[in-house]
Amino acid sequence: MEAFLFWLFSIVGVACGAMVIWNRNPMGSAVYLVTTMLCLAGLYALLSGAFVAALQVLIYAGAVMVLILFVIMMLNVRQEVVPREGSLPAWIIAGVLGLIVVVNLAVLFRHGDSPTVAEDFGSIEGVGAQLFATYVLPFELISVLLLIAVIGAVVLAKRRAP
Amino acid sequence: MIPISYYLVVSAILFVTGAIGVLLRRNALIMLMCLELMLNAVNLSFMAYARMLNDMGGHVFVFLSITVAAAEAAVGLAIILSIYRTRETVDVDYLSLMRH
Amino acid sequence: MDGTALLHGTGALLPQLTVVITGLVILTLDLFLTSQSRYVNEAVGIVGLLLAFVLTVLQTGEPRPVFMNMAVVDNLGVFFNATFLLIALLMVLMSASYVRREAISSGEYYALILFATTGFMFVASAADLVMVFLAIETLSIATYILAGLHQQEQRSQEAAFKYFILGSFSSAIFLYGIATIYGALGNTNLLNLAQTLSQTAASPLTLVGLGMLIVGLSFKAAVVPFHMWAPDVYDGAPTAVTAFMTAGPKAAAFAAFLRVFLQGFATPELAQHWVPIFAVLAILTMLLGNLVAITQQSIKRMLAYSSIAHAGYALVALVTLDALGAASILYYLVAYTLMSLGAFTVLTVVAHRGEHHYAFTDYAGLASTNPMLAAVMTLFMFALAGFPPTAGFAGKFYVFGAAVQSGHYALALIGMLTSVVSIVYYARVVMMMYMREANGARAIAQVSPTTVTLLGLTALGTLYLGIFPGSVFRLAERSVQFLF
Amino acid sequence: MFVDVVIILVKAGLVLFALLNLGGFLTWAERKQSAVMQDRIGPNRANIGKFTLLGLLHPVADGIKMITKEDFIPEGAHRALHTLAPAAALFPALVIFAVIPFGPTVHLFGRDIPLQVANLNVGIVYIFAVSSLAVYGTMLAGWASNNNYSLLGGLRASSQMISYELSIGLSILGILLIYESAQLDVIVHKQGELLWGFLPQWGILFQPLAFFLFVGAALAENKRVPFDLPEGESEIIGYFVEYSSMKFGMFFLAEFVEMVIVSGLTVTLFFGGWQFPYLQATGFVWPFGWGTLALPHWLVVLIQVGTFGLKVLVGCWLLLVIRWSLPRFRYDQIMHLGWKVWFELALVNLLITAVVVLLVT
Repeated sequence: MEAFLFWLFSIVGVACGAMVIWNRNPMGSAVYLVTTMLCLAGLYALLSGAFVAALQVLIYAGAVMVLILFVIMMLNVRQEVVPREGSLPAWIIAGVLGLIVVVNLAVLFRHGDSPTVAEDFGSIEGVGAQLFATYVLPFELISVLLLIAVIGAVVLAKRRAP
Repeated sequence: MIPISYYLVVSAILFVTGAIGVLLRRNALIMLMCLELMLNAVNLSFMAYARMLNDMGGHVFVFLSITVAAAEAAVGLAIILSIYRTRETVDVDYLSLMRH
Repeated sequence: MDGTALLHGTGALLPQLTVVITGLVILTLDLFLTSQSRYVNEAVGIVGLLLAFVLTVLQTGEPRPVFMNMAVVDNLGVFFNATFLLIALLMVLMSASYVRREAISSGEYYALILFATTGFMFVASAADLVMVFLAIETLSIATYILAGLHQQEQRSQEAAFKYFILGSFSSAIFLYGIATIYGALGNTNLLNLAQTLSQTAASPLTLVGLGMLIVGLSFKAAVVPFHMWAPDVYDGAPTAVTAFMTAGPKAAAFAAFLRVFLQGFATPELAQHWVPIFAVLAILTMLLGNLVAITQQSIKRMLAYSSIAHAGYALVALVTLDALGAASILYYLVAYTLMSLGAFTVLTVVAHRGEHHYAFTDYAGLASTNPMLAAVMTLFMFALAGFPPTAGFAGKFYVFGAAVQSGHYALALIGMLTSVVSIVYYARVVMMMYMREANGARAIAQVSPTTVTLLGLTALGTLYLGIFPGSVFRLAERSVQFLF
Repeated sequence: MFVDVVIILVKAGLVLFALLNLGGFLTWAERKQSAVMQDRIGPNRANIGKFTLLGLLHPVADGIKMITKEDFIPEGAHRALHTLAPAAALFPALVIFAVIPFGPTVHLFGRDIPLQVANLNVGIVYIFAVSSLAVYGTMLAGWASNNNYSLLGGLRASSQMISYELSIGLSILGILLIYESAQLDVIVHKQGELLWGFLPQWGILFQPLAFFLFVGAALAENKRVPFDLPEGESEIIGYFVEYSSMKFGMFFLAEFVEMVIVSGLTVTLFFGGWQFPYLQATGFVWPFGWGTLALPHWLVVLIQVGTFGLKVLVGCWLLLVIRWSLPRFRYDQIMHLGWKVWFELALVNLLITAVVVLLVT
C-alpha cells in the first residue's frame, strides 16, 4: 500500500512538475503546480508528517497558488501566441545537465529504511511543542517577515494617483 | 517500506526541474511558480530527513519555509502586478531597459 | 522554555526589538502625518536607531546563547550590529531629502529600511542555520520591495523583479543546502556543529550541502560568478536604495559567511575544502568587478561594479582563517560602508529629480559649479581606489596584509594589481569634475542640511578610519577573538 | 486488516449517500421554504401518475433533466479546465465530512467502530485545508469559460471566499484553544461534559461570538444570500454562466452539499455534535443527583446519531430561513465587512479566549 502510494504520488508529482515548466500557458502551469503540491502533501503524509501535509495543502495549494491564480486571472493572460521560450537545444542541454546533477546527487543518498517513530510524530502537538519551545525565535522572526510582505504587497501593487 | 533515498531523489528531481524552469522560461508568472516548485522540493527533503532522523525539527523547518514562500509569493506577485500595470506584459524579455 | 529564560533572551535581543518597534512606530505615526510634518519619521528613526546602538554597545562580553541556542550575543554580533545600525542611521540621513524629491512614501520606506536592518542584525546574531536563512529572507524581501519603490520609474520595477527572481533562486539553493546539512549531520546549530563535525568524518553529502550554502550566500554578496543580477539591480533601483544594497545586504552576507564558515564549519578537515573555493571566487570577483567597471559610461553602474570588486577584496580576508583576516573583514566592511554611502549620496544630489543624470559627462565641471561637492566626491573616489590616508587604504592594507601573513601571496598580489587597475575609473570621475568644462548651465540642486550632515559624517569617518585605523581595528580584533 | 478497510468504505459510502441525498433534498426544501415565506405553493408539478409527494419528485426530475441536457463548451474555452472546474468545486464539499463524527463509538461484533470516517489527529486543520481548495472550482470555472462576465464573476467569488476564509479559521481557533485538541471526536466528547454539574459544555456557551462569526463567514464561503454576489441567481451573471447539463448540476449540488457541511460543522463545534444532554454511554444521568435511567447500548447510539441528524437538519433549515430573509449586500460592503469587521472581531475573540484560557489553566 505504502509503496503504491509512494510511486503514485511521486510519478504524478514529478510529471506535473515537468509540465509546470513545459506548459505555455501560465494557467495550465498553475494547475499542474497545484497537482504537484497535492502529491507532495501525500508524500509528507507517507513520511508521517500529517500536520505538515495539512499545512502544505492549506497554505501552498489553498493560499499561495490561489493568489497566483488570482493574479493570472486579473492580468487575464490568455493562451500565449508566442512560441515557448528557449530554443530546443537549450531545453535539451538543460535537461541533460539536470539529469546529471540528479544522478550525481542520487548516488550520495544512501539512506535506507527509516526508524519506527513514536505515535505522535508529526502531530499537531508534537510539531507545536517544538515550534514554541526550541524554535520560538524563528517563529517570532517570521512575524516580522510577514509584516514586511504585507507592507510590500500593498505599497507595490496599489494603484497610484497619476 | 520505501527507503528515504527515494524521497530524496524525488526532491532532487523537482528541485532541478524548478531551477531549469527559472533559468529557461521568460514568463514572469511561470518563473515565480518554478521558484515555488524549488522551495517545495526542499521541503520534501526536510520531511524525508526528519523522518530519517526521527526529529520533528525538520517539520518546523518546513513550517517556516512554507511561510517564507508565501511571503515571497505575495511580494513577487505585487512586483509582477506593478510591472504589468505600466507595461502590459509579463514577458521578462521586454524588461530590457537596462541593457544599454 | 520557562519564563526567566524567555525574559533573559528577550533582554539579550533588545537592540533588534528596538529597531522593529521603531519601524512599527513609524508605520503607525505615518498615518497621522501631513506632508509638512513628515520629518517626524526621520526623527523617530534616528532616535530609535541611536537607542538601539547604545543597547548594542552595552552587550559586549562572553558569548551568551539565548532562545534555545537559536541566537547568540557575542562580540562579533555586537560589532556587526553596530555597523548595521550605523548604515541605517546614515541611510535615514541620506533619504531625508531624497524621499521628498522622488515622491516615495516615506513611512513605508523608513519602516522597510528598519525591518531590513532587523534582518541584518539577526543574521549577525544567528546561531542556527534556520535563523540565518530566515534573517536573510527578512532582509532580502525588504530590499526587493525597496528596490521597486520608485513609483514612476519602470527601471525600478524591473530592478525589483530581477532582484526578486534571482534572490529567491539563491534562497532556494541556500535552503536546499541547509536541508542537506540537516540530513547529513542531523544538526543545524552553528554552536555545536563543530562538535558534531569533529566526531564524524565529512561525508560527501555534507560537502554538497556546504557548496549550496556557498552558492546561496555568494548570490547575496554578489560574488562573481553569482553577480549577474547586481549591476542591473543596482542601476535600476532608486539611488538611495542602491547605496543601502551595496552596504547592508553585502555586509550581512559577510556576517553570514563568518558565522557559517568560521564558526560552524571551521574544522580543518572541512576548511581545506572550502578555502580554495573562496580563493577562486575572490580572484574572479576582483578581476571581473574591476575590469568591467572600466568600461561603464554611467557612474551608478560603475559604482555597482566597484561594489562587486570590493566584495572580492573582503573575500580575500576570509580565506586566511585567522583572527587577523576576520578582523580585517570587519574593518573593511565599515570602511566600505562609509565610502560607498558617501559616494552614492553625491550621486543622489547630482542626479536631480527623476534621477536621469548618472553619466560621467553629467559630472563635467562639477568642481566649478559646486566645489564642495566635488571635493568630497574626490575624497570618496580616492578612498575607494585605496589611496592613503583614507579608510580605503587602511582596509586594503589590513586585508592584503592578512593574506600575505597567512601565505596567500597570489591573492594579495592579484588584489593589489586590480586595485591599481581600479584607479583608472575612479580617477576618471575626478578628472571629469576638475578638468572638463560644465556642459550647459545646469544648476546643482540645493543640498539639504541633512545631506550636508551625512556627507560631513562619511567624509570625516573615511578620513578618521584612514588616519587612525588602529582604534577600530583593535575593536574588530577583539570581536573575532573568541572564534579562534 | 481487510475488515477494517471494508468498515471504512462502508462508513464513507454511508456518509456520501446521506450527504448527496440531503443535498438533493435541500433543493426541494429551499423551494418549499421560499414558497412558505412568500405565500406561494412552491414545487408541485412533477408527478408519477397522481402522486406529487408535495413536490418531492422535483429534485429527481431536475437530476434527470440535467443529465440528459446537452453538455456545451463555449468556443475558445480551455476544454480541460472547463471540465475540471465543476469537479474541483464539488470534491472538497464531499470529502470534508470525512472527519466529522456523526455518532459515538459503536460496539459491534466485538469491535469498536467509531462513527466517523477518518479520525485524523489534525482534524480541524484538515477542514481548513480542504475547504481552502474549494475556491479552485470558482476560479477555474470563471477563467476557463472564455467569457468576460464569468471571469469577473470568478474574481468576485474567489476574492470573497479568500477574504472570509480567514475569519472562518480564526473563529474556529477559539474552540481549539478551549477543548485543547484539533481532533473533532475529542472536541465532541468534551462537549458532553457538564459545567457546574448541569450545563453541557457546548461550544456556543464559551464562544458565542465565534459562533456568529463562523456562521456568517461560512455563509459567505458558501456564496448564498446575503453574500450571493458572485452568482446572484437572476440578476448577476456569475462564474458558471457558461455551464450546462450535469456540470452546472455539480456546481448547484456543491452549493447544497456545502450547506450540509456548514450545518454539520456548526453542530459539531458549537452544539455538541452527536451529544444529547445528560445522555452518557450507559444511559441518562440526570443532573443534581436526580437519578439515572439505564438504556441499552444500541438505543443510546441510535438516540445520539438521531440527535446529530436532527441538529444538522435544524441547522440547514436555519440557513434556508436566513437565505430568504435577508437582502443582498453590495460588493464593497462584503469586502468591508470581511476585512474590517469580521476579521477584527475574530482576532479580538481569539485574543480574549487565549487570555482567559491562559488565566484559567
